[in-house]
Parts: sequence; C-alpha cells; structure tokens
Amino acid sequence: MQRSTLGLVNIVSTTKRRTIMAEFLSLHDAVARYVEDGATVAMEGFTHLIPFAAGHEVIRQKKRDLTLIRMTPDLVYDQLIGAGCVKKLIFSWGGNPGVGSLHRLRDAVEKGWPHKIEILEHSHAAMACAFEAGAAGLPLAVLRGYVGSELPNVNDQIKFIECPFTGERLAAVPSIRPDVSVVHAQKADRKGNVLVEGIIGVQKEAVMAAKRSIVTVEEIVDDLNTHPNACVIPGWAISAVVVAEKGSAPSYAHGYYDRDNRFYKEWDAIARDRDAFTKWLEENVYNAGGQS
Amino acid sequence: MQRSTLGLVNIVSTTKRRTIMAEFLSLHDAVARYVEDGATVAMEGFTHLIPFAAGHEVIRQKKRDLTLIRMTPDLVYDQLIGAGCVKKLIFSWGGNPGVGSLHRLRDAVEKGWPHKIEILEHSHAAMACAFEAGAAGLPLAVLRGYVGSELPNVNDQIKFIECPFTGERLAAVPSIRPDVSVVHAQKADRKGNVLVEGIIGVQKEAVMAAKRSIVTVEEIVDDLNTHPNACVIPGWAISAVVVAEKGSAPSYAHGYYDRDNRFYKEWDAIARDRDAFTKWLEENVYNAGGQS
Amino acid sequence: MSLEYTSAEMMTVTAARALENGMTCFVGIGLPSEAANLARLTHAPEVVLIYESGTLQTKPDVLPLSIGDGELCESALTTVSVPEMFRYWLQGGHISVGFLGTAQIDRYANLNTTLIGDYHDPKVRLPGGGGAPEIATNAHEVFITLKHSKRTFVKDVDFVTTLGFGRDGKGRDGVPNIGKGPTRVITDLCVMKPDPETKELVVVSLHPGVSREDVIEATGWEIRFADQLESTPEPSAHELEVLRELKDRTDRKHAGEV
Amino acid sequence: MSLEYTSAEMMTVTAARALENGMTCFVGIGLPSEAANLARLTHAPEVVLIYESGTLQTKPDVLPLSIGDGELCESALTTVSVPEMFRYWLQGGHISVGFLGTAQIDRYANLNTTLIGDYHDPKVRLPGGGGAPEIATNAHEVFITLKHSKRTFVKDVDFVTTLGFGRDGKGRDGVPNIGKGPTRVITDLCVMKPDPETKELVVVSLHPGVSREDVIEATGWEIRFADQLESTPEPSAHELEVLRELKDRTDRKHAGEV
Repeated sequence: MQRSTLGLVNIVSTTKRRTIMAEFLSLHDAVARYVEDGATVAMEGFTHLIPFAAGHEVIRQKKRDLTLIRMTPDLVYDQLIGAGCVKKLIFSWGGNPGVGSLHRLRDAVEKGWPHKIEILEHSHAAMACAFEAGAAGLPLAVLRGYVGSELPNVNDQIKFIECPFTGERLAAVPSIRPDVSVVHAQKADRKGNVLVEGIIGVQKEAVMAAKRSIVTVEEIVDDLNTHPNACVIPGWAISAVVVAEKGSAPSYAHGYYDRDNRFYKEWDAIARDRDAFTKWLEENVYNAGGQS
Repeated sequence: MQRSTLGLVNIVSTTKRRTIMAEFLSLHDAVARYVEDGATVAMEGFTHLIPFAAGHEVIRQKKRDLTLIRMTPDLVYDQLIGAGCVKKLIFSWGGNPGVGSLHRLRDAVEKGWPHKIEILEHSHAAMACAFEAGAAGLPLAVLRGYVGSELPNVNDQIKFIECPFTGERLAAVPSIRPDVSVVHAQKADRKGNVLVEGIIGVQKEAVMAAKRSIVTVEEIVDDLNTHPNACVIPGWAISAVVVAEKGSAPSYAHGYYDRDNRFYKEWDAIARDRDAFTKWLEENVYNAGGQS
Repeated sequence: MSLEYTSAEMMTVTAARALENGMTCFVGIGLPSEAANLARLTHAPEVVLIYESGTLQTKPDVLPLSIGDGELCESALTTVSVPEMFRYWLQGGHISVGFLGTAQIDRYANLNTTLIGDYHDPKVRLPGGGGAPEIATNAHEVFITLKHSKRTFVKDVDFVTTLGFGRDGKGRDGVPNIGKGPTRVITDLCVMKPDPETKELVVVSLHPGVSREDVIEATGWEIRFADQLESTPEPSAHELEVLRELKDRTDRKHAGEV
Repeated sequence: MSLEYTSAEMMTVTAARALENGMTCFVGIGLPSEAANLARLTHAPEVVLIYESGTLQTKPDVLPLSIGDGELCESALTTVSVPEMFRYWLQGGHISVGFLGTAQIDRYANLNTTLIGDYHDPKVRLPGGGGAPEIATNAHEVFITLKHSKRTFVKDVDFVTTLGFGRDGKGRDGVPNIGKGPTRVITDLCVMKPDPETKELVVVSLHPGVSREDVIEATGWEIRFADQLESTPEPSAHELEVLRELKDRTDRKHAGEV
C-alpha cells in the first residue's frame, strides 16, 4: 500500500520522501548534483535575473549533450553553445536583445561549430503557455496561436485541436517539463523560501514545471520582508538554493544592480569571432574561480 | 476597412472605441447601466472582498432573471436568490462557510421559493480554470479534473478531451465570460487603476473575462503606492469604478476591516425563516439608502 | 492517571497525529482545519498548511471560520490567486495530503457533499463539491475525518461528488497521474483504512472505550475489522491543552470579543 | 523654415504619429519602441505601452536596449508574469495595436524573422518569432515599421514567421477571433496600407523628397501607388527635439555614462 501510483511531474513530499526545505548548496555542488550530461535544462529569466553564474558553472564542469530550453537564449546560451555543452536548443527568440545576432548560436546552426546543434523553435506565446502548463502539471498547453505562421511546418510538436464547445481550431503544444530548471532571484530566507521581484518572466513556472530546481540568489536574509502577493517560491518546492552574488550579471537583479547594456553590445564583437570567443571563455569562465 | 473582424471577449480600445480610463460612477448608476435583467453576472471575491454593497444595489434595483456565477455563492447570493433576482446559479460550493447551509439557496432549490432556480454546478478547480481561460480569451479550460466524480453526469457542460501528445483523458469546461463582473477592491487611483491585495481569489480573472466590469473600492487615492508585482488592474480594463466604503462587509477588506464572523453565524437563523429573511432584507437593503 | 476528554477531542487529536513534519497538506475547512492546526501546534511544527483560498504555508493563531479568513493570509508565507492554487500547487503535484471532511462516505471511501436524495428533486441540498473532487485525485494521498453515524457512513453514497475508490473499488485502477486516494478515515470512534486489495474500508484501530458493536451500529454496511485490531493511543495532556486553548481563542475571536 | 532631419527620423516621427491617446500598444523592441515612446513624449501622453516582458503601462525615461530593461519595470503601472502577459493581456483581447519590426516583409505584409534561405540549411539564421506570431493575430490591428530596401521588401518572404495576410492575401478570411492585421507599414521612404480587397501593400504617402522611383527601386515587387498619393507631413521641430534628446539620453545610459 505504500507503493505510489502517482506519476505527477513534481516528486515532492510523498509519505516516503519529504522535503522540509530546500538544501543550501555551493554552486559547484548544485550543478554537479542536478545537471547531468544529456539532461533537459531550462535556465530562465526574461532579460532580467538570467542565471549567468550557474551557466558558467555548467561550462566549467564541461556538461555535454544538454537539451537547453529558454524563451530568449540570450548571451548565456550563446556561451553554453559555443562552449560545446549543447545538443539541442528549444527557444522562441534567439538574438542579442537590441544588438543583433547571437553569433555562437548562428555559427552552430549555420556552420556546425563547435558542432551542429538541433533546434526546435516556438513563438513566445506558445513557450510561455507551455511553461505555464508544465507548472500546472498538464501534458499540453492550448492557445490561440500560430495562425498563418509557417512555424508548424518545421516544428512537429505543434498540433491543432478543435474546441469541443465552439469548434474553434486552437493550437496545442506539449507542456515544458525540464529535468532541471535553474533560475536566479533576489533573495532567500533561511528556510530557502525565495523572493523574485520585478520582471518575473517565467521563473516561477520554470521551477514548478521541473523535476528538480536550482535557485541562485544574491543573498540570504532572515526575513523576506515582503507583501502578501509577492512572487515567493516556497523552499519545499525547490531542490537547491545557492548564494551567487552578482549571479545574473551582465543581466541584472532589480534592486541590486543594473543591466550591463555596454557588455551586451561588446558581446557582439567577442562572439563574432571564434578565437575571440574562446579567449573570452578561457579568461572569464574557465579561469574564473567559482563565481563569474 | 474599419469594420472589425474581431470577436474577442473584451471590447477595449479599438481604433473605433477607446477607453483611456475607467469611468467613476455612483453605485446606483453603475448597476443601473451595466447589470441588465437577464444578464450573466459574476460577483467574485473568494471569502475576502465580496461585493455586498453592489449585490444589495442589484436587489434594490429589482433586477430579474439574472444568471449568477460565483465559486462560493456565500451570503451575497443567498440574499439575491431570496430577493427573487436569480434565474440560474452557476457555482462550485454553496454553503455558509464554517456555519452550514445557505438556506435561501436551499429553499429555492428544494421548495421553489420565491421561485425555482436552475443550478449548474462545477468543482472549484474547474471554475477557477474556467475563469482563468475566460481571462485568457479562450473558449475552453482544460484540467485534470472530475476523475471518478458523478458531477459530469448532471452537468452537460463538462466534457472530456484526449491529449494529442500523451493520449491522456482530460476534462474540458467552457470558459466563463460574464456579461458583467462585479468585484470589490481596496483602492483605486484617480485614473481608475485598482489594487487588490491579500486573498485575491479570481477577482482579476473575473474582471478580465467579462465584457463589462464594475469595481467597487474602499477609497480613491492619489497613488496606489504599491510594489512591482502587486495585483493591479489597469483602469482601461475596467468599465466603472465606484467608491463603496465598507462595500464588502460582512466579508472583509484586508487592511481595512475584518470579516464579521459573528454576522455569518447570525445569518443562519435569519435565512432559515422566510419571514425573518424578508424582514431583514426590508430593513437592511430596501430601506438602507445607497450603501449597506 | 486518566485524562478526561470528549470523543470529538479524541477524533481531532487522532486526525492531527496523522500529519507529520514536511508534509504539504491541503486543508479542508472545519474538522480537517482543526486537526491540521493542532498538528502544527504540537508535534509537527513544520507541516505546511495550504488552504484553497490561495494561502500557502499559513500559521493562523485562531481557527478560520471560513476558508479565507484574513488570519490565513496574514500568517501565510505568500498568497496566490485561486486559479494558481488549483493549477500550479494542487494539479502541479505539490500536495502530499489532502485533508477532507464530508457529509456522506461509503464503503469505498467515496464522498458525497452534493445532496441527499435524487439530484433533480433533492431531499437535502448540500453545499457541493468545492475543492474536494480534484484534491482527492491530485493530492498524493487523502485523509478524511468526520463523525461516525449511520447517516454519514452509508453503503453507497447518494452521489459520488468526490472519488474514493469508485462504486466498485476499482475507480483508480489504470488512471494515469492520480494519487493514492484515501489512506485513512478518522472518526470519533475509530480509524479505518482501505483494504489493500478490495479498497473496502476496514477498521484498523478502535478509540479507547469504543467497542466493535459501537462501530457496527454507527456504520451503514457490514463493517469489517482488521485481524490485528489496535487500540488508538489516548490524547496526551499537552495535546488536549493546546486543542482547548486553540478552540477557546477561536470562539472568543469569532464572537467578536477579541 | 525648413528643418533638417534624417530619413530615419522621418520614419520614427511618422510611426509615432500613428499612435493615439487611449490606444494600448504592445511594443516591439527597436524601431517600434523608439516610435512608441516618442508618441508618448509628444502628442499621445496617454498611450498605454506594454512590453512582452510583462511591463504594463510603462513610461521609460530612456529607450530600453532589451525588451526587459529595469527601466521598463520601474516606470510601469505593474509588472506581470510573461505567461500572464501573453494569455490575459494579448490573447485576452486587450491590445489595440501591435507595433512590430521585421527583417523581411512581403507584398501581403507577411513577416519573416526566422531565416534567409532554406529552413534546414539556412544562409542567415535570424532570431525567430518571439512574440510576433501571436501579436499579429491577437492585437486588434498591427503597425509595422522598418527601413525600406530590396533586401527587406521582397515579393515572397522566405518563411512566414508572422501572418500578414498570407501568401495569397486571404490568410485571415474566415478565421474566427482574429485581429485586422497590418493596417499600415511605415518606412524611411513612405507609408503603405493594404488594399482593402486584395490586401496587397499599396503606397499611400511619400515622405518629403522621396520619389516614386526611390520606392520602386527599394521594393522587391512591382509596388503600386494609391490614386490619391499623399505627401507625409514633415516632422515638427518639437518632435525632432524630443526624439534627439531621447536618443541622446539613451546612448549615454547604455554606454554606462549615467
């Protein structure tokens, strides 16, 4: 009778296995424990709170064959792709925001450097709904989407269903359920409860949709000291909480530091050239201790 | 070319019709303008912020043949039903919370007093999803629900669909799209932007799912003075904002006044008896000016 | 030393003991709420209580009268919308125990909170399903607590509002992504668990001073008893003290005295 | 008095003028964002700007580099999650105008931001769809702004990322719950609108100093001109001043000087 018949996404607190609070781990240990070669990983943060420190740790630990999910791959996935960690990318907008291309992504897709990667692309609306459906434990998301777009021709995960009440044709996509999600947030309390504030993106959905989750934070505080309806993720819904100060730079943390727009512009030149990129990676990631 | 082909739920700001901000109206005028006989009306607020003042105004204006939607009918719908305003009730839990029955609802269903009403009942999960889907402009909500329940036998609006990705059988219900939604909130600023705080229920969803909406508030302030991710409904997504001080009593307004649990208990005796109820209604609603 | 306590107190204390630190419990109003808060105030301070009003990890000082009293929000870690509560937290698989009361329960632990009699011509119209239908299927397991009587414990419920194990005990067989269902029923007379094979409720423990005959007389079907029938441990003085103080505080608050 | 201005400034000012007080505008990053904020800082202070990052009714002091710069959140009425933004606000029907840029556009105003060449062996891989596919169908109407060239204005886009009127101009016919689609395209040379019948883009207004030949040479299909071809009004001194100050503030901020 103790055998669980439960196949739900999130394996939390059953009578056999309980989590009172998230475990506090070092960045090294959290990535070593939860990001396995071949895993499906979502590192989220919509422009804001992008988990760069964790991404760099994944590069340092030379994780391979990852399927990376992210609405906006941004620089962090450009770096992971260029470093050779990635087998497949699931995304909806792959540019350097306001600047131009992600040259490492393009080099991988167009020229196969450092190796060819598979891509599966969606629209933002579909990915946002797919994260939402993953958090809600559903196998699919339904949206009024992809009307007239040719994306369904190149993404066989996009299907269409008929509403049983109105007959309307609606798009359906599989929900997103990563093996592990990694997000950055402002702060956690001593039980691992996490506050995300400002542009909250799909952070909460990413954590709740995943089997395991790592949340890096700027600091640990005694009291989150927040308002009743803040975006707080309870510690018992998180696998590991990691302190990573400036953990989202050159992205930003609302209330802590600004987006380094200058670096985003400089990245264009760095990433355009394989050698310049390799040198940057060497200096700023491989040889950059635990944090970067 | 100006003919809109758009059939979406919320008719806001098209090039032909624009709303810069909600209109400030008296309670009388808002109800008179937007709650028509025969309309489908959702008055929401999950235990907290129940729009009693607006409900009483609907009774005073002797609106008839309303289809009322509400997850928890609570005392406000008991009163509307007893007052003869209601043709049909769509709900998911019809009790006096922590006390017992809603006697006016029971009297209408069991004995047809003051007249027989139709009921259509759901579970909370289905109604919450149906409000959410209504806010999202979708015709249906999909949930893992009603498994093994006999509610689908008595509610023909509950259907089942097959997930095109996993084959799982999931429940589907039509989204909720009221003609008008009425909610109460703490405060509005001078542009009609509204702050809802505390137990936020399905308030925002109710407003966004409806064709028209009335929001009653405790007060108008210069500045909502709130945090980045508060539950704020922009004035341009609301039809009318109405000042109704103590507008949710005997329910409550977080930060303003507490739930009158004693009255909820007293209601049991009042509502049990048709004469006691009629007398209460006379004294506390019909003869109670604009506010009550 | 023998303690004096009522059968209602015995029920609440026994129900409270079913909860443990680290469980996330989706709490029904009334008896489940009383038991869950007693657990939190005694042996399980780290039990996570969640109410369908959106209040996550709440620690009320007095028992809420409704599922959405202000006390629940004020003492919660955070409060989310009701759609989020049902979608992300319950359906998302984050609830280890759904703790429910009911008006009627049958031998397969199906619950009826809809009505007595015929649906289209009810003898007694009950409040309806509320959160229960999906709590019972989406929580990893379900505890049920209610007073024992022939009126409440019936062979077949008039209406299956909420699935226990179905009208034949096989209602969960082969259903994907469904919780274990009711794993214990706690009454003022005894504790019952479903038979591992047939899923029929079986008495596994009698409360002190309660006889088999008492249970048989209060149950609307031929109730079975476990071979190893146990005696439920008595409430401790501490549990009774905490429970009585909690109820006193609650009564004073709801009478408007505080 | 004749003002000096660039063709890029002419484009931005003309695009800005398309917005009016009381519109809710879902703003794309880059040129649309520049135009939308110019509108807000000049003739349309009450235009409601919404970015897909979740920032509702935002009033940034400098132009964001990304769609989610901190400035957008700090000056917003409120900030919601990205799923809420796409579900409640866009799909829920609250957006009057979607304001988009693009890499390629064709004669039926279909947009390509996916790639040049063949999908499985791209010559140039572009960023992808982002919010555009659903903005274009769920907003009540769509404005598009981009620089005019034979490379960007092509007869048929390599890939329809985002629906204009489809490859035959009939892509919206009979589709329920869909917006009007692109109602104007603003370039550095002219303003185009879809023909009411065929939906093919037609030049309705030439910017000062631009000839029909300039437009013909910069367009990858046999572009048509309206019978009543208008001349786009020049930017005012005030508009140019506000735009230049906005861009200066922005450049200084993004260079890290502020």
